[in-house]
Amino acid sequence: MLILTCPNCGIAAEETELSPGGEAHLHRHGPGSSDGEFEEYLFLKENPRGVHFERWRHSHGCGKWFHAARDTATLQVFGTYSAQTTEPPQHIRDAITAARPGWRWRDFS
Amino acid sequence: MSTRLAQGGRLIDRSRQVSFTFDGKTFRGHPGDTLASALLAGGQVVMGRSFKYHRPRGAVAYGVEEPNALVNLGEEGRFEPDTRATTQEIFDGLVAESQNRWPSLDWDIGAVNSLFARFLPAGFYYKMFIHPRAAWKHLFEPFIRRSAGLGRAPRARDADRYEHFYAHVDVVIAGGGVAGLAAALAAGRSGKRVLLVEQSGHWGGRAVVDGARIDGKEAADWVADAVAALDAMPNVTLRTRAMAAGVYDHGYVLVHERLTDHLADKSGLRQRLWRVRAGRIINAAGALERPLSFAGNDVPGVMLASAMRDYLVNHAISPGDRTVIVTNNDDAYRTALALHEAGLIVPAVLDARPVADGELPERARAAGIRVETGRAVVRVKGRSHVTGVEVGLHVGEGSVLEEIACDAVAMSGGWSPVVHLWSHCGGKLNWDEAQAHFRPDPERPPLGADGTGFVRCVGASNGHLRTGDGIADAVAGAAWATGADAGKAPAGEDADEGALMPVWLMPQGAGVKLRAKMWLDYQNDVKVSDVQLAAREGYESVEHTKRYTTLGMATDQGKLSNINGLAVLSGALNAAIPQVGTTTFRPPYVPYTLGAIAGSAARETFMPLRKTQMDSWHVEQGAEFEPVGLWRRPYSYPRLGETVKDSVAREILNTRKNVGILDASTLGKIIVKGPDAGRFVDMMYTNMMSNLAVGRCRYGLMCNEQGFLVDDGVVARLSEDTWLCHTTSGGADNVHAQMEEWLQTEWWDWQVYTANVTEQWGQIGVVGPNARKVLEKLGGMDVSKETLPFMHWAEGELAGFPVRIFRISFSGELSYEIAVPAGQARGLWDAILAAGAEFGMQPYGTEALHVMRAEKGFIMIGDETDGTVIPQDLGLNWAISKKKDDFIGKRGQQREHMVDPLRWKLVGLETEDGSVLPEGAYAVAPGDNANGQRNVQGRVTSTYHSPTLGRGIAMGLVERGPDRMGEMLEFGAGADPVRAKIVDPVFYDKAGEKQDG
Amino acid sequence: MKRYSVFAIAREGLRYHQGWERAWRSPAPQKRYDTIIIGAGGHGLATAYYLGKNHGIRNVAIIEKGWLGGGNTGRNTTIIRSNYLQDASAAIYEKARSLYETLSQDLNYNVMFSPRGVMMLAQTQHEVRGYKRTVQANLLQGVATEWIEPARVQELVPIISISGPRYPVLGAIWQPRAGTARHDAVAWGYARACSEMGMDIIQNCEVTGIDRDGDRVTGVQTTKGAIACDRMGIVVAGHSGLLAQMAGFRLPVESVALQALVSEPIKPCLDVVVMANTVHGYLSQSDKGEMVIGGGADGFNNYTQRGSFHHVEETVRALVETFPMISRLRMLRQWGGIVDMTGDRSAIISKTPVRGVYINCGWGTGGFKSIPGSGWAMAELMAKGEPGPLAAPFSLTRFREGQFIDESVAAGVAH
Amino acid sequence: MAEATTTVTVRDLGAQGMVTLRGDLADETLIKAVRKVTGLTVPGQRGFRRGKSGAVAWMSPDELLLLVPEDKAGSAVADLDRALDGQHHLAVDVSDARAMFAVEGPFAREVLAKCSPADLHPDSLPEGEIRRTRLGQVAAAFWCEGDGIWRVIVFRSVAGYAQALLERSARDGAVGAF
Repeated sequence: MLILTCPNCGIAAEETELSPGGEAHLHRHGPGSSDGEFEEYLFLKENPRGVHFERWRHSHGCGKWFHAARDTATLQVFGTYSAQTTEPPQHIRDAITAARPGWRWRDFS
Repeated sequence: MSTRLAQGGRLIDRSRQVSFTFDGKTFRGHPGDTLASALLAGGQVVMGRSFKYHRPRGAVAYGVEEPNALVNLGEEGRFEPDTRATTQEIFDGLVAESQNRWPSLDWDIGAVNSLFARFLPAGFYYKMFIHPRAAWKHLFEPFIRRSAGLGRAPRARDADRYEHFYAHVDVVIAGGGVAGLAAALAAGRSGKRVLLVEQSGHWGGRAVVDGARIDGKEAADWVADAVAALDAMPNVTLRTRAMAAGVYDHGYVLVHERLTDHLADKSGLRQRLWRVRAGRIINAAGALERPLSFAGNDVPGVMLASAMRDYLVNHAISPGDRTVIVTNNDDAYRTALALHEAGLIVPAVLDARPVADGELPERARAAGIRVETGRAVVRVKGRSHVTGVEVGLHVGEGSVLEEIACDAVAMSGGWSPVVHLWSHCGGKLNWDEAQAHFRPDPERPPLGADGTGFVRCVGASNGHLRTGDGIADAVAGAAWATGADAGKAPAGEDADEGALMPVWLMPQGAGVKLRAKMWLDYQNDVKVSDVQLAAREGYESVEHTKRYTTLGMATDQGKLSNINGLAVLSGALNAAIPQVGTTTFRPPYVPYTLGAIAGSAARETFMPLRKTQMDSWHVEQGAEFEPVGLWRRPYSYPRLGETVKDSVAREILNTRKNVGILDASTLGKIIVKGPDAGRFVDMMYTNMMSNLAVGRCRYGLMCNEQGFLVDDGVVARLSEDTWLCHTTSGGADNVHAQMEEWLQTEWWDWQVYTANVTEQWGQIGVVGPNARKVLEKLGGMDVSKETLPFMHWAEGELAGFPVRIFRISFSGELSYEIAVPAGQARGLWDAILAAGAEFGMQPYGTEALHVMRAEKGFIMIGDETDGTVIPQDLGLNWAISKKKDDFIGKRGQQREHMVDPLRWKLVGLETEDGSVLPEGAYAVAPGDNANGQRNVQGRVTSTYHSPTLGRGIAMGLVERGPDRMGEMLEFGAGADPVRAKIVDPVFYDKAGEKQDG
Repeated sequence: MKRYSVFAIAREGLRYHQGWERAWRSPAPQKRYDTIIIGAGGHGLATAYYLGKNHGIRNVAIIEKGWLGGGNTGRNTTIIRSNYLQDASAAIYEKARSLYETLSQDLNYNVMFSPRGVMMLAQTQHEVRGYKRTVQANLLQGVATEWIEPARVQELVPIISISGPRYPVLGAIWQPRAGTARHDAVAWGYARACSEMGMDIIQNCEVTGIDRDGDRVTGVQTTKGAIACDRMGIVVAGHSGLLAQMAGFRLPVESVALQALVSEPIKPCLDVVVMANTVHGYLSQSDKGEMVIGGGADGFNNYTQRGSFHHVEETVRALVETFPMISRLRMLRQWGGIVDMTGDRSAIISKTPVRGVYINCGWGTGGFKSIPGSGWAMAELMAKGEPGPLAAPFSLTRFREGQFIDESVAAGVAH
Repeated sequence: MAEATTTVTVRDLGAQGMVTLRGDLADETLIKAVRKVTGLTVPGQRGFRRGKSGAVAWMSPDELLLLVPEDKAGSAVADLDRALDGQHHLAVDVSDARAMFAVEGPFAREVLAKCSPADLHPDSLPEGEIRRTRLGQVAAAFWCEGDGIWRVIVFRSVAGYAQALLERSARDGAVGAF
């Protein structure tokens, strides 16, 4: 039963107040994209055993979306941050590096 | 035969009597008795029958770990099976019944199983009942099912109430023994929020029974003072009869509290499930004593030494005049001494160890008790109760040196820390050679959200079996949990104890005949020989052995049997115990009711039910409701003597002939506003919405990124920068969430605000040829087709109500949808009904709505769509903008399979004889596919009897359907397939003349 | 190997069962095999079994990280049914179900397949339409299902409350020859048969790398050393993504936790399997007498085999309302497994970008019931290098083409 | 820890003017407009301010809930639109979309804590703060207006469910945890 702190309203919300939204920092591929890119966008999700970035919505709360950096094997939470970002901010990356030196996720490290 | 002694019993109140029945026989006990202690007091040693062999069994333990003494408790709405007699406190009028026996506890037919025991070894059923095939289901399995199971199945609905309670604390402490109390005192002084829970009804745990001393006081007095001190701390919450059931990730702890199970008065709340969020968790759950594996260790009268002591000290229970003690450690001598001091006879202490010269053995000898070292119980004599033991050398093979007559046996194989809460979230264990048990590995705790350990075991649950060590460990644990200095630990003193000697088989060299009578898992009848068989057959992993033999899978979840079984397995595999490993502990620590898990979500609060402002009116009209999402909507309004089928037909005909009224309030209504709102709605809908003129309405389609149609509805432009999007009733919340998701996570630089105003507005459909007359009679607005043409909307006052009127039609008839602030919706509804009376107005429900839209060839989300259908399949290309270079779903619709010319497309279907096509029927095509399935070329998506046309009508998706008008298709298979013709999906008013009235 | 029978039991009984042999050998790995199956769960073992039985390929090693059958095979609610809507699903699940019918005899190991019947309750008009459509589809797919009215539901399930209050039972889709089997026995039975065919089951052997020569597989690196092979099947459910990564390709799967629980055992009171998808719960009673309860899966990636309690709460809440008599029963044990979910929630049985590597995954919540069919189809694919009709629709390329096998379209979403 | 003898009552407060305002909460014009309508300044994160004629609650970084007299919601929206004319905002009357309850009594906090995963300990949820969360199975917001005095807002369509849940929780008495 996860607890994630919503960066929008500051509440340490428990899982039942939140809705999971899948992989974070997806690049939307619309018309003009190749079949491969479109498949990548919709289906080829990151599924790591370890550091993962994902989207959550504080649905039973302020209603806002946010990002979380989490370990899928230990459920350790490295931090939460704004949904209005295209990549994890440095302080989150540093927090991860402190706990998981040498981590990689997609092109991020 | 057991009985109650004239003196003693620290928990019982002899001044009062409590009367209850067991198997119909009346017993008497005292307040403070458990069902087990009261039955023992009444000489009832046999309390149940085992699962597989139906052997007679008595209580072997004192608490939650009891595998044998399980009963059916209570009656009717308060009947429950499998209740532990050892934890159920008695109250006046308690009714209990023994289980798993027929016709009676003493004469159980099922006991024949035990005659064949040697032919029913572990996993026997995997090896037999294979032939003939049908026999398993019809013969063998029914027999096994009947003889398995334990208690009776309840029949009645639960008469009790349950609730949840969410608590957020800094520290949860599980266990109210002296370690838990010491930890709570230290943690409490730090000022942190502390919750201390104890599963039994009493504080103090073992120390008060074993007569330890703390800070120079009797343990009992120290405990009383500690509880008083804790009670006085505002930041500390204390609970008895509250069991810490499980530890979940991120400090989530479930605590099961029993409020009335021990009372005769059941009027109050029965149980409460605490859903606790804790920063740190201290597990002070103590340790459990292990049985010894000797032949006949399951005969009623054989008991754990500590349990016998508990019954004696707490309830003044004599297990019998003569009790033999058998042990591999010093602690069991406490039982010998207690029995001796109570004036009972201890013919001998049989100690497997070569030497026993610790303080306790010496005290026993000094008391004149015969202590035999290097000795073992070879076999217990007696069947339904102990009559004696055969004694031999522990290092021998079981030759009998002597027989000792006795009526009880107290056994102790050492102690195992209760590490469940530590293990639930992955805490690892180390094997402690000296004490022969698993204890928490402080280096590998369960990790919390911050990546650090969030559970710590203290006291006996951390392997500190001595009072002094345990308390010191607990206080250190409190310091860890609070991050504050915990101060000096109270000093605990108890007798010095010599080393234990691991004994997994007694006697050591016991042959196969004896091993087949040594029980490991009492309830499931798993014996030493079974575990050895599993190992021999290659079920070497401890999980394999457990599952193959069912060891540890009984209602005690292996509390008594896991370690002994594991040791036997490691012996059979010639591997060290830690190499063999241990099985995973899963919540709950002790089973608790499903009712408590459901909590208050029962009956009227089971699930939310969304109601419109007109709901009470619908009820008064005797409407049949149907659930739509969480809403309920009138399905139809049958009148007296009318079937629902009749009333649906009547509602349709009347609406088409006169005028109908529909409660459309559940329709989703979302406001989209801002400089970029037009651009945004263009992305959300397949068609162009930005160029919609203010005052106009347009039907729109919403797809997901896959391109599949997910919602539809009418969009109205309210002002330059504001659109009102109507969605399906079930879809409003999803659509709004989708919009917010795109705005917050993809186009956050766009200036758009949305608001879901679905519930702000009641919405009333006035539909039919007389609709305009009704509105004109209500007055206040010009609703003529000139001022308010089709697909326009207007704002104004209708009969004094502030409204928005939308000229839209889902039935093909002249139709006004009137939005009014929800608070005034019922008022307007009544006004419309009054005005409509003279024009033959009648309400209609969702089924009439569905039929009328089908007659008109309009699609319905969820009928024509199912998550795999794109708008192009439904001939809705006109609603898909060619001009826009992007919208949600556009790319998805360009994929290979989506542009396949062979996709099934929407058509109308008409049976030759006018009958109604079967729901969901498929149109067959010639031949079978490669998997031998009949080929198909289409399917029915909606099918109804049309009262308007007096025949069956249907819509369906058919391969190249629109190109095959007039073709006949065969639906369904088997004897009589139904033939139907492909026709235009618009069955009624093709010209569209009706919508203007 | 000694055949199992009542006579063997009797004979052994007389000598206290001292003469039983190992059910399967426990060999050290050889340097190379024709074929390596990664994952000794039900699907992996079944694949190996049918490779040997149907295609004569017996130089096979089945490599298992932990103990055989220790993953989802031993963690599910043992439901077996084939009342699926889409042709592709109905075909493979019905193949599996029909193989289950004779599995005990085929394996000479009693897997206790019990065709006690499975019903899925329709509690909304939408579900009524969805299930009636499924019955129509099943009719043409050769799957024996029928639509039954509430009265029949009550007759088959005396303990159910069909009148609601919240979601009255409007009927059900009923498959009389669906049922349950003893999950561990399925893995053990296949393992014993594979071992008897001379295949090596290598437990406690974790794959640490997959060797390639260009785009062709040559073997695996394991904690027990390198093992060469020409052909490899990856059949590891929740860990498929990780293995695919080692092999050098990506999979459209996400790993989530799925939970189940059992009550304390009671005397028989429920003979059939009941699924209620509107309220996300299903219930059956094991031969031991435990009420076996399953519910929904978590919505986020998770490898811990620990699900979130609120899913248990939601399921129990719904079942207590639907079967009021279970309220006073106690939860004995709860547990979780890691299931791999694909984009359309249907499985993948397919060739991969790496020549010689075949993948079988994505069974999501429906793994156990499909084991024999899945193994049958996977074996055919691996033996021939091309999918047979059972496997063909489950290819890895369907996501790109948009050719989904979507079962959620009928109301029957839960497996 | 003695069980409270007195009870907690649950009352539907009936009509209450409510306006949702979305916009830039730091914007001077908006702050002025809110003061004009409610006489109150915009509260900070999760803040709740009560004035003579109304109240303001912080709902999210770009959303406020204004409580105004029943008959003033319409004019409040008009005033806000006028004041914020030409700048990006959304003001909408939601009075009819919601129901408001009074939960009052010595263990009111515990009644709410039986239904909501929010931390209702006095130190964690003091007066002057609004908490948006889950009440049983529906969305809700509540705040404290004095010792044992609570206000709860839910969507109108589930008012019946919310009231039944709160009344049931009140009926089953105090827990004795706070």
